[in-house]
Amino acid sequence: MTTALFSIAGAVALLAAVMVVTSRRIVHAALWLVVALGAVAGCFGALHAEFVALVQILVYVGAIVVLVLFALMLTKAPTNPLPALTTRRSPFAAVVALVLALILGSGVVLAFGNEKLKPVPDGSAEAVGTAVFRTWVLPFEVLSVLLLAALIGAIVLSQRTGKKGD
Amino acid sequence: MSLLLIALLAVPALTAAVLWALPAGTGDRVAAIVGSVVSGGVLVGSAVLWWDLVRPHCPCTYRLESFLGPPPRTLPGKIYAYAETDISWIPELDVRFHLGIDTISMPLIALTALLVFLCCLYSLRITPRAGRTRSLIALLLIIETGVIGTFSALDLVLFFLFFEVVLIPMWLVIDIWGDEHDRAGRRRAATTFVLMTVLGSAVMLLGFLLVHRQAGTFDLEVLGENPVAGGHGIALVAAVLIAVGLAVKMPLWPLHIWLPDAHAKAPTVGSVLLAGVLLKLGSYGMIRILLPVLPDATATIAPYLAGFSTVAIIAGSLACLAQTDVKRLIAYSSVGHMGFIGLGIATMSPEGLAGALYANIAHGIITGLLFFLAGGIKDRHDTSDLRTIGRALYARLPRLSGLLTFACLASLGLPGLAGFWGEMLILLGAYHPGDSLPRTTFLVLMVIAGLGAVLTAAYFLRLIRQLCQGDPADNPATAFAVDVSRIELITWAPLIVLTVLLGLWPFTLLDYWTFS
Amino acid sequence: MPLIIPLLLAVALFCIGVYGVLARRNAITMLMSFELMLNAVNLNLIAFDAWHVDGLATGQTLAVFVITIAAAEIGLGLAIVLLLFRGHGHVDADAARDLLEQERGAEQ
Amino acid sequence: MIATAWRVVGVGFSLLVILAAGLLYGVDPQQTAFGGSFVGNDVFITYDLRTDDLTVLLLAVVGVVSACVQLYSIGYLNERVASYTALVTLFTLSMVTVVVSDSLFLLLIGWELMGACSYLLIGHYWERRDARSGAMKAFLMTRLGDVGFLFGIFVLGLGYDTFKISELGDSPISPGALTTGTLLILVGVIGKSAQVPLQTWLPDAMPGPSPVSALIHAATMVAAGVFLIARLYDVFLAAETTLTVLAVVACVTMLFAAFCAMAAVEVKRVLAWSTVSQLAIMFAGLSLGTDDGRHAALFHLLTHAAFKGLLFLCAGVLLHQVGSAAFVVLRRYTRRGALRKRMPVTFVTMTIGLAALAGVPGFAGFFSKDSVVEAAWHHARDGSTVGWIVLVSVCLTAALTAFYCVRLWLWVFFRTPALAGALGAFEDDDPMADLEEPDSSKLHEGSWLMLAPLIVLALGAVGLGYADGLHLNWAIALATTVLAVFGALPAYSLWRRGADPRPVVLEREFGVDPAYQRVLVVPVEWLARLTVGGDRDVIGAYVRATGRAGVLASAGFRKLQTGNVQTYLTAAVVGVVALAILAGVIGS
Repeated sequence: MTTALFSIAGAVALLAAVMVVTSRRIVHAALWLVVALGAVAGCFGALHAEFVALVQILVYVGAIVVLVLFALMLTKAPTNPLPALTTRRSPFAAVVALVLALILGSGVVLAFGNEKLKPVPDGSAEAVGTAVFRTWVLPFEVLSVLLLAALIGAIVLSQRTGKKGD
Repeated sequence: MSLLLIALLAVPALTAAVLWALPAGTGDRVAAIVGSVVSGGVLVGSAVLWWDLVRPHCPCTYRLESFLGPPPRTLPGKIYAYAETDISWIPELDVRFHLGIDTISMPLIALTALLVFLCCLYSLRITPRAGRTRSLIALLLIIETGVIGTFSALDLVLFFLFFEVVLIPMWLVIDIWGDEHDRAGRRRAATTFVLMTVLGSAVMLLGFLLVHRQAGTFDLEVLGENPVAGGHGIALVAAVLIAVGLAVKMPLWPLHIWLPDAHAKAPTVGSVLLAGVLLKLGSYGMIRILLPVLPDATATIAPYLAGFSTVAIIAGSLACLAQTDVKRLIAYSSVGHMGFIGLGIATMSPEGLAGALYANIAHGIITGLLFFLAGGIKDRHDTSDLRTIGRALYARLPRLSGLLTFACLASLGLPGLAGFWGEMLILLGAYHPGDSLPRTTFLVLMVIAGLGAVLTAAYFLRLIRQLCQGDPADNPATAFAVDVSRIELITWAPLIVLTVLLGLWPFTLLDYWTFS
Repeated sequence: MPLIIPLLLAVALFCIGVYGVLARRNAITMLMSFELMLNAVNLNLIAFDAWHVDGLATGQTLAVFVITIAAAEIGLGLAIVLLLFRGHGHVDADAARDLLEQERGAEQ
Repeated sequence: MIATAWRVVGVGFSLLVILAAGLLYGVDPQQTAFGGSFVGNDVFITYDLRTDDLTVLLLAVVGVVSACVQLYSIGYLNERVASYTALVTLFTLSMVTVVVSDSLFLLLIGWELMGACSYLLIGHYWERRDARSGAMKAFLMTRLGDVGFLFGIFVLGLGYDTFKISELGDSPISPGALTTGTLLILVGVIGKSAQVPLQTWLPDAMPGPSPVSALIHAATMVAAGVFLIARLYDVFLAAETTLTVLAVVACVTMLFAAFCAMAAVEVKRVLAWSTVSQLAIMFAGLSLGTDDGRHAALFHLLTHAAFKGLLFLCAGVLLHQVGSAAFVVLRRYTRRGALRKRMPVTFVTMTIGLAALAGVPGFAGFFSKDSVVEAAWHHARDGSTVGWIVLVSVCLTAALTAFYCVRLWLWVFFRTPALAGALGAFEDDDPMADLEEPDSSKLHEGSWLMLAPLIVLALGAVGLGYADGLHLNWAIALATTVLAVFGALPAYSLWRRGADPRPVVLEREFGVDPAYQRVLVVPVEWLARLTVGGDRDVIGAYVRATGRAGVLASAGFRKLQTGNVQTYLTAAVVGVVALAILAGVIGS
C-alpha cells in the first residue's frame, strides 16, 4: 500500500520535474514545479512524515512558488514559448547529469540495495515539535537568525535606491 | 666559527642596508665613498684571510709532498675547510649554515673583493647617467655578499641561496642603470638574464635534492668524503641537472644566449662584475660540487660537457668575428673563454682543473679590464657601436687604445700575460685527461680548442684593427679632454699589474692547486 | 518497502535539478532547479529517517530546517535576480558576463 | 723626453746583450732553475736558464743586430718613438728569452711575445691598410703555428716526463710520440720562420718600418725557428720522419721563395722572399741530420744575420730618403744616375750585402752557403736521398738567388742603355708611373746615425765568412760560383735589353694567398655570420619562443574564464564527477 502510494507520487514528481527543466514556457515551468513539489509532499506523506509533508505544501507550494511567479511577473517574463530557454550546452549538461545519476544511483544501489524500511512510527507535528524544541533547539535558533539575515539581505538587495541598484 | 669570514659576508650587506636607510638627500658621492671604504675593507679582510689560510703551518693547502713516488691522479674531493662556521640552521630540512674556505675558493673571494672595490672606486667619478648611485652602490655590495657567500658556502642549500641572492640585484643593475639609449633592449636583456638564470638554478636545486636523496646530506664536507657513487641512475640525473644549472650561469653553449645582451646593455660596473665574477659562480660550482660529490656521474657526462665547451669556444669566437658592438664582442669572447674553462673541468685531470681555476682568475681580471676599457670608450663616444665610434682610436685616445690592445693581447692568451697559463693547462689537461675518460675524444677536442685559440686571436686583432687602427684622415678627430683620467688609471692599474704578474709568475697560484 | 525506491527517486530528482541548473538559461528557472535538488535531499532525509529510527526525528527535523533555508535562499535568489533584471534588462544567465576580464591590458 | 729615455734603454739593453754574450763566451754550459710548481704529478713547470755555445752565438747576433737597429732607428723614425723603441726592446728581450731559456714554457713565452711584438711593430704605420692587414696576417699565421708548437711541447714534455730542454732525450720515449711531437714543433717552426705552407705572412709584413724588418729577418722572429731546431737537435735527430719532412719543406720553400723573389718589384719584397729562401737553406742544412749540417746551418744563420740586416737597413735608407722602395719609383732617380751618385755609402754597402746574398766568392754568404752544400754533398755521398734532394735544391737556389740579386742591383742602381732613360718594364700597371719627374736634387745620403750601422754590418757581411776558419772545398766552391754566374747572366742580359719578363704565376706568387683567402678566410667569415645568425635565429628563437609560448598559454587559459556562471558550474560538476569516478576506481 505504502509502496504503491509512494510509487505513484514519485512517478508524478519525476514527470513534473522533467517538465520543469524542459518546458519552453517559463510560467508553465513554474506551474509544473508546483506539481513536482506537491508530489514530493505526497511522497513524504506516504512515508508517514505528515508534518513535513504539510510544511512542504505550506512553504513550498504556498510561498515559494508564489514568490517565483511574482518574480516572473516582475521580470516581465513572456508567456509564449521560448525556444532559447535552454542553452546550447544542454546536451552536454544532460550527459553530465546522466553520468552523475549513474554514479549516485549505482552507489546507492550498492550501499542500500537490500534494505527495507518501515514507515516512520510517528511523523506527527507533536513528535517533530518535541524533537525540535527539545533536542534541536540550538540549531533552530541559529536558523531563525539565518532567516532574519536573509530577510534583511533580500530587502537590502531589492532596494531600488540602493547604491548597488544603478 | 670564523668571525672574519662572517664579517666579509655581513659587512657589505649591512652597509647596503645602511645606504638605503640614509635620507634621500645624501649625496651620491658620499655613497660612493662609503662603498669604496667598505669594499676596500672587505678586500683587506680577504687578503688577511688569504694570508691566514696559506701560512705554512696551516694543514689546509694541497701541498704535494713531491718526490715520494707518484700517487694516483686524483681530483679535489675532501674539503680541508678553513675558517669554518658550522651551525645547524633548518634542522627539519637538514640544512646547515656551513661556511668555510680553502685554496680553491680563496683566490676567487679575493678577486670578487678586488673587482667590487674597483667598481666602487670607479663610481666615485664615473657613474651611469641614470643617477641613483646610492642604490647602485648598495646593490653592488649585496652582489658582493652573495658572491662571497657562494664561494664560501659548504652546504648545498646555502650555496643555492647565495647563488640566488646575486640574481635580483644584478637584474636591477641592468634594468635601471643599463644602456640609456635602449630602454626596451635593456629591459629585455635583464629579463632574459634573470629568467634563464633562475631556470638554471631551479634545475640545479632539483639536482641538489636528488643528491640529498642519495646521500642523505647537503653538507659538502661530508659529501666530499663520501661521494655519491655510481655513474648512472639517479646520480647521473642529479649530475646532469646540476651541470645544466651551472652551465646556464657559466654559460656554456647553447645556454649562453642571455649573456651577450646582458653584458652589452649593463652599465660598466655591471658588465665588469657580471663577466668578472658572476660567470665564475658556474665554473666554481662545477669544481666544488660536480666533481667531488658526483665523481662517477661526472665522468659519464664529462665528454659531453667537453664537447659543448669546445663548441662554445668555436661558436663564441666565430660570433665575435661578426660583431659590430664592442661590448657585445667582449661578451661573446667570454663565451669562448668560459668554454675553455668548461673543457678544463671536463678533462677531470689535475692539469685541466688547475688550468680552469687559473683561467677563472685570469678571465676575471682581463675581462674586467676589457669591460672597463669598453665602458671608457662608450662613455666618450656615447655609443659602443664600432661603426659609429669610427676607427683610428690610436690617434684620438692613444693611451686608452694602447691599454685596449694590451688587454686584447692578454685576453687572446698571449704567453707572458695572465690569460696564457689557464688556456695552456686546460689544453694540457685535454691532452692528458682523467683516467676514466675517452682519450681520443679529448685529443680531437684539444685540437679544435687550439684552433679556437687562433680564432680568438683573429677576432681580437680584428677589433684592434677596426677600432684602434685606421686612417685618422678618414675619421673626423673628436677632441677629448682627457685620454685616460686619473680615476680610470687608478682603477685599471691593479688589473693591469695583476695581468702581467700572473702571466710572468704563475707559480704562487698554481702551488695552491696541486691536486693529488 | 525497499529503501532503494525513495533513494533512487531522490537521485533522479537531484540529477534533473543538476541538468536544469546547467542547461537553463533563465536565472529564475535555474532557481527552480535548485529547489528540485533541495527536494531530492529532503526526500533522502525522510527516507533515511524512516529506515534508521533514532527516536529523535533527526531526518524530519532536518528536512524542516532545509525547507526553511530553501525559503530564505529563494528569497535572496529572487532578490538578486531582480537586481540583475534592473541592471541588465534581462535575467539571462548566459548573457551576464560581468566577470569576464576586459580585453585591455591583455599585453602589458 | 720619454722617447729619449726609451732610446737610451733600448741601446743600453742591446749593449748589455752583447756584453752578456762576451762574458758567457767560453763558459762551461750550465743551467739555472728558478720558480716552479707542480701541476698534478706529471707536470712540473719551471723557469730555467741555460748557457752554451749556441746561446752565446745567438746572443751575440741578437745583440749586434738589435744595437744596429736601435741606433739606426734614431735617425730613421721620428713619430711615435717611445712605443716603437719600447717594443723593439721588448722584441729583443723576447728573443733573448728564447735563446737563454732551458724551459719549454719560458721559451714559449719568448716565442709568442715575439709574435705579438712583431704584430705591433709591423702595424706601426697603422694608418696604412697594407700595414694593418700585414700585421694581422703575421700574427695569425704564426699563432696557428704556435698552437702546433704548444701541442708539440705537450707531446714531448709528457713523453720525456720533463719540460726542461736540457733533459729532453734523457729518458725513453715511444717513437710515435717522438715523431708526433717533433712534427708539431716543426709546425710552430714553419709558422715562425715563414716556410711553406705558412710563408705568405713574411712578404706581407714589409709595410712595417725597415729597421723592424731587419730585426725580424736577421736576428729574431724568423731566426728563432732555426735556433729552436738547433736547440732541440738531439730530439730531432732521433725522429727520422720529421727530418725528412723538414728537408722536403725546406727544399720546396727555398725554390718557391726564390722564384717569388725573381718577380717581385719592390726592394723589400725581394729581400723578404730571399729571407724565406735563405732560411730554407738553413733548415735544409739542419735536416741533413749531421753535425756538419747543423754547423753549416748555424754558420749561415750568422752570416745571413749580417747581410740580411744590412740589406734591410739599406732598403730603409732608400725608403727614408726616396720615400718608396718600389722599383718604379727608384728608377725615376736611377735613370738620371742620381741614386748612386747621391747615396754612395748606401750603394756600396748594399752592393756588399747583395754580393754576400748572391754568394759571390769572398763574401760571407758564399762561405756559409758552400758549407751547407758541402754538408749535403757529404751526406749524399753516404747514400742519402735527403742529401741529394738538399744538394740539388740548394744549388738551384744558388743560381736563382744570383739571378734576383743581380736583377735587383742592376735595375735599382743602373741606367738601362737600351731604354734611353725610360722607366722600363715597371711602369705598366703602377699608378705612380704617371707622376711627374721627381726632384732628384734634394736627394741626399742618410744621416751618419743611419750609415754607421750599415758600415758595421757590411764589415760583418764580408768578414764573417772567415770567422769559421777558412776551409774551402774548391770543387764545390767552383760549382756554386759557376751556378751563380749562370743565374746572373740572364739577369744581366735581360737588363741590357731593358726587359723584365715576369710570369704571371710568379708575380702572383703561385696564387697561394688568394687560395688561402678563398679556402680559409672566406669560409671563416661565412661561418661567423652563420654563428651570429644561428644565435639570433635558432637559439634566440627558442628562447623567444619559450616566452611567447608562456604568453600564449596564459592567453589561452584566460579564454576559459568566460564570465558565464553556468560554464563555471558545469566545470565544477564535471570535476566532481571526475573525482568521484577517480575515487571509485582507486577505491575498488
